[in-house]
Amino acid sequence: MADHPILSVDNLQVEFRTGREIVHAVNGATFSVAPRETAAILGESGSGKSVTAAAIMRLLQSPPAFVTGGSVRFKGQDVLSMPMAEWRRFCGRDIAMVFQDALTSLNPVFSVGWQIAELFRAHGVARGKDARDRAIELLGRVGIPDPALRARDYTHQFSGGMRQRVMIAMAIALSPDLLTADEPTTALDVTVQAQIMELLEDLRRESDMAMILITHDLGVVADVADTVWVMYAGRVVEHGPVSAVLSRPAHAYTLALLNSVPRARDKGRKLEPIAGSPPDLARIPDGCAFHPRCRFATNLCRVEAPPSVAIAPGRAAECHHAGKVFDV
Amino acid sequence: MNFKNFSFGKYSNRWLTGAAAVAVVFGMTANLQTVQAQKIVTVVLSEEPEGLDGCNANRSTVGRVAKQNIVETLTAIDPKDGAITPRLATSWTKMSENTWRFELRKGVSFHDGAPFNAETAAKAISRTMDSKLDCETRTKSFGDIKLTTKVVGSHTLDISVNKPAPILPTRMGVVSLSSPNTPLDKLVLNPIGTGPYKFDKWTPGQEIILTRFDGYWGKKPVVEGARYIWRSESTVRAAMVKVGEADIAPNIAVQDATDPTMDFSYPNSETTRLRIDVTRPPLNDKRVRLALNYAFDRDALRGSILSKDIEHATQIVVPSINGHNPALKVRAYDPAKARKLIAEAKAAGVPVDKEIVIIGRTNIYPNGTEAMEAMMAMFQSVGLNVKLRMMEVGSWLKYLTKPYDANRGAILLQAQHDNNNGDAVFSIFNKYACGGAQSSTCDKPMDALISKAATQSGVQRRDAWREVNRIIYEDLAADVWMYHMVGYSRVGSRINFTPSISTNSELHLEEMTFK
Amino acid sequence: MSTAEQEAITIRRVTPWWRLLPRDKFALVAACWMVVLFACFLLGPELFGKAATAINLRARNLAPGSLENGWLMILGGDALGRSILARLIVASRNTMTIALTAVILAMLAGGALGMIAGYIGRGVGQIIMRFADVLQSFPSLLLAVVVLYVLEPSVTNLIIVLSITRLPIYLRVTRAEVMEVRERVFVDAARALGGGRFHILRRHITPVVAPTLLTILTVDFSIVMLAESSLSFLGIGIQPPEITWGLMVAQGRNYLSQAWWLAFFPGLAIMLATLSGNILSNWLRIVSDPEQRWRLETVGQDKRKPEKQGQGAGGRTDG
Amino acid sequence: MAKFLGTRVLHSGIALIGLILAVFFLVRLTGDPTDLYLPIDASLETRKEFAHKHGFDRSAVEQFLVFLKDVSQGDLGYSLRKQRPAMELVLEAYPTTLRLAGVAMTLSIALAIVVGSIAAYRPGGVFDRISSMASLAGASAPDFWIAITGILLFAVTFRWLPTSGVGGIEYWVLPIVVLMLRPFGLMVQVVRASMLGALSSAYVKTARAKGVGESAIIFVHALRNAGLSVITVAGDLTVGLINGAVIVETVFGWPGVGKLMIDSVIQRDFPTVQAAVMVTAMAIFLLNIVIDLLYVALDPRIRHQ
Repeated sequence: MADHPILSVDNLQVEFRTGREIVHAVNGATFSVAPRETAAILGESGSGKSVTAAAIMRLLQSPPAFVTGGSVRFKGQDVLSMPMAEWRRFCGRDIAMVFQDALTSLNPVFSVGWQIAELFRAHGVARGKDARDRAIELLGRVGIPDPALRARDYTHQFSGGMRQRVMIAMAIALSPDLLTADEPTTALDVTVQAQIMELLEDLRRESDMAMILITHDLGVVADVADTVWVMYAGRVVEHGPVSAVLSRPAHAYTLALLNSVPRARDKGRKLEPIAGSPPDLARIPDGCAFHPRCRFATNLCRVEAPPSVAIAPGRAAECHHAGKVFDV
Repeated sequence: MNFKNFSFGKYSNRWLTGAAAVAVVFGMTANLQTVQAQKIVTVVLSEEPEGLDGCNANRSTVGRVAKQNIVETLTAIDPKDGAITPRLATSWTKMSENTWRFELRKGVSFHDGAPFNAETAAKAISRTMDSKLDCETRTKSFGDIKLTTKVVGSHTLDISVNKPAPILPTRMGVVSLSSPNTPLDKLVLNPIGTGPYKFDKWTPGQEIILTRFDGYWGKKPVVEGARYIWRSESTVRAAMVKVGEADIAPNIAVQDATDPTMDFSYPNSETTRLRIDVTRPPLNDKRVRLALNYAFDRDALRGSILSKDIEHATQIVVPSINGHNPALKVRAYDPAKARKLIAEAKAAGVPVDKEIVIIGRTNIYPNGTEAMEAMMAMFQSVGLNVKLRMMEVGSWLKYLTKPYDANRGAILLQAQHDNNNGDAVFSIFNKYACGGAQSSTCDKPMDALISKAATQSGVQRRDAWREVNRIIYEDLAADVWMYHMVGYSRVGSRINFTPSISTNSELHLEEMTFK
Repeated sequence: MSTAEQEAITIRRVTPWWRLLPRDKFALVAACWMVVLFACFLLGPELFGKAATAINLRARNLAPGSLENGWLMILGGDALGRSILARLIVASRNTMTIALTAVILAMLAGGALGMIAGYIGRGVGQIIMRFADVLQSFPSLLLAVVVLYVLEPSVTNLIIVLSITRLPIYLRVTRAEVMEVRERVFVDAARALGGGRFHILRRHITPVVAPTLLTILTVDFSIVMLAESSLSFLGIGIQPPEITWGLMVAQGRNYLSQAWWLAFFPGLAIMLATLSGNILSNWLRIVSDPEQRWRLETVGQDKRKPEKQGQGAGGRTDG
Repeated sequence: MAKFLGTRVLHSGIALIGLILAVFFLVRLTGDPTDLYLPIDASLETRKEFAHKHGFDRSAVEQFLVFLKDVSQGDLGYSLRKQRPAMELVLEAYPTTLRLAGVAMTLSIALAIVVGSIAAYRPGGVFDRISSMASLAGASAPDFWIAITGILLFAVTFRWLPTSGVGGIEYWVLPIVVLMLRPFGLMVQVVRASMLGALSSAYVKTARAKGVGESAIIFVHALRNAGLSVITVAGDLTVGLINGAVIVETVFGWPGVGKLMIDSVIQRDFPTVQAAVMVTAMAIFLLNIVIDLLYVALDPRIRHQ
């Protein structure tokens, strides 16, 4: 965390204007990623983490999505106000993205090799045969057997894991400084999941690439991430180094999350699912958004939005009773 | 293709400016200068001729191009009064009841150099009459009449007929003579005749070119050549002459003839009528037939749906044809009388409210459908139960010629007949005699008179045909008579040419001169 | 969260389709025009039957816009002086029955055959496709002349002829879409769940194919109408005194140089019907497609210009 | 691939024979052509003699046997109406129809793809509304009305263009515009419909994330996926034009197969109808084979069945 962050998102606000109401998908998310660091964004579905990732790269379809506040700075440069031409050069070269379901995210009618080579062509880095060879080399690097032959195949001819590897190959083609992975392994079974995460780690270390890992899987966060940012109802409610946060959470929601997940050392203990269901982002409760489902909730929580309480250097939590939660 | 810095905005601007530039350049170069070849006449017909064989020249589509231009006849019929003038035959005398001797013009040769004499003329006539070929001259104008020829002198030819032929010279005005080298077993597309113009080229679907024949026996015509093109839409034909792309449009519709300086109306020897099926109730009752005539407001259609220059008709042949009876009075529009007649018929037990169907044919003559709809309304207004069915020519023909459908209802058939061959025989037998292919009437005494008239000549012949027409009109009242029609031609400013009654089926290039 | 509150949320979330209509101004106008057409369809012949056939040769080719011959002559008189407006209204019944029935029959038959051909590649599929080839190369006019020559020319025969000629386009489009959709994952899932062949075709493939067929149907309406017009011009279509817009267009054909309105107004009627049909079908497509539905819902929102950063598939938006 | 082509050609051959059989017998249902060939005033004997000579009085089956014998000797029928071998007539008229169809379809497909894609890019936007309105108005306007009004306006009033006829580029303008209106109108709608789906798909989002330009996204990524239904409709419209552009041929005087077919049917010129159907059918079958190949080329998922 010491040196200058490669990406810093400050008080990002995104709303969807559909129907006669406005859905506040992201309510002031703030987080940052240091070079060569893996930051995990943890949260249930509907917590706004995927929207945040898309907003960072300005991939939200507008309308209905509108970024109504906050800033996204990449190496000091504000991404959101970048002119179109510059934004187009930025995507793929500086930041790249890996999506969750490769089957729908890859173009079904173009060969895998062509789609990867397109990155080189689109950014004027290489053309024709040179671009194809680089694509083949990338396929090899991400562990696809017999890459020269497979480059000519199409998306539907690959297994789930292989498709995800193609996505990753595409993302790291121009060795971006930051890779955003939006639930890269959710659609895969556990064994393949581990291989993909391992691949991501190796590639990251090889090219000193920072990574934002968006997931709801605590196990993955624990294994791979350096820092974790817990999101609830469109805000980052707690963040800090992974080991610290996961061992002694300072926010009621993080604690509840940890208790609702089976872990080896608590064998025999009854799991405690979190009561209620994620909030309706069109009607976010006043005060602390988690208060309706929170064990520690008091009147204060219901009325006043909790301040950000610093727990330790590089750690904070937005909870009136951060101390009490911390001591549990 | 690298789309990298291909911003979307620029792309569409480039496309628009490019298209605009092309349009401007295009506009300038294309203001078409219609280069009008000096002495070539361009004629725009309404349809492409279906062949050009000389022996079909009496069919209007072929005749317009070939007759008296490429192929000529022994005698020529003067359209105004049906008189016969010499053409390839200089004189003719009647030798017996069935034979005429023709003296042929000397010093005439065909376009391919073959000499024109008794022998080549005989060969041409026998080819035309050969049943192996479907020559329209035979099927239309001669039917069961057989011609035989005998060469008497080098330029003298005897032509005899298997039945008395008092008007053989008139009939020979219909027989066009082609070169002896024309194949005998099939109809040709490149006619060779003796006319002032010879066939040059036919690009199928596009144009036919004729060029002046220098070795022509007659006066050298002014027009050096002719180019025939065809367009189906009358509006387009009229526009082409107006713009100068064509010099003459022989027939255009009345609504396109809007420019008096260029448009001429001419009686086109066509007569329109509703043929009444006299054998089917309620039309088998003369009162109902007369009521139909009186219910027809004949003045309402003139100058509105049809041209103002058409004349009321009382019989099948136009006034200029021998046998036309001028004494027959037009039945003026009198709806009250019509209703009275219908009431009388109803009282006499005639099923007057039985359905009567008008069978029309689309595009039989310009605005034919509108005319039928108007007449249907007129008949309905006097209380008759009349329906209308317009048909394409194939279905319509089922009702026109025998054998008629046995269980057909009461039919009024929209019909049009043209006869510019000078004599009533070409019209009446077919349409009114018991044996006539299109006859719905069968009146024994009239039949006898018809066959007698066919054998007579001169004044007896004319009076006999007049009597037949009177019987048809007054005794039988077998038709709802409409009009003797007119055609409209548009002639460009470059040409001196006034259309005549025969313009509908012949277009003599030799008569044209340039302004 | 109490269940009542929960319900409130869900109801509010889904805007009923008829509330979406005013959101799209064009769809609203198109819907109104359809209502007008339907009214003409229902009441036309009864109300204006007589006026449509009353011949008045003095008003022949009367120019439109003059009111002295009564409001019915506002659009002018045809070649027999009959009111064009009255004829348009009366003709709407025949037009709708012929064109819509023919087009819908063609879509149903073509769609069904197309689905079978698309889903079962081999055997039956091939036979159906060759049948489509034969249909396409069979000259529609010959079919019309044969049917109307052998049988009596009636509205039903005309509909049969018109729908047979239009069947191939639906068949081929459906087959193309089915072949594409068959590959999609959810079809495999349905098959895995034991869905029978027809169940899959009906439940899963039809909703995907329907929008494209609907799009074609609306444009096909005018193509069928104009095909009927050319048949009438040749005398094998509708018989007077029956009227259709196609027949009126055909009757106006010979008067284009000096009575353009004879063919113009029926042509305009066909055009407006096609336009409103198409606008409604596009609108329906958006309403029925969950992915696209928000386009309509956001239209009603405040018009505040979104900040520059909003960047996505829609690009800069002014909607 | 060769096996695929082989079976397709075989199937098409069978279908073609079936079609010719159907046309042969159906066309003879439209009545005896004698009355149409002979002049209206021909006598009954002449009609009988004519019908007997040309075999019209024989039953359809007998006529078919005669037809088979002729075909075996290479005679595909002689047109009595035009006094020329029927196949020669059709093959003469066909190049014009193919040229008209080719130019009109290429232009309308190209334009429709551009207009339809841009319309789908921003549905409900200004361009979408205008392009849909204009293309639909064009598609639903009576084509002869456009043709004749075009002549009266551009040829007669402005004298920019020739009224009609075959010739240089300026002769092509009006006919092609008239021919293009309907296919263009339908194509714009179909392209728009399928592009709407393609543009809102996940792989377009990925392409954007890769920094690919907007027009590449539309005309490469999305269009290739929308290609299937676009070619199908384009194919069907081309078939319509291969059957002959009757209105253009009639009004502008282009000697195409459309007018020839119509006249032959109306005049009951059976040999020409049969020859015209045979030639158009072959062209249409060939076109459909090409389209099936395009399916495979465009969509690899179909290729792997």
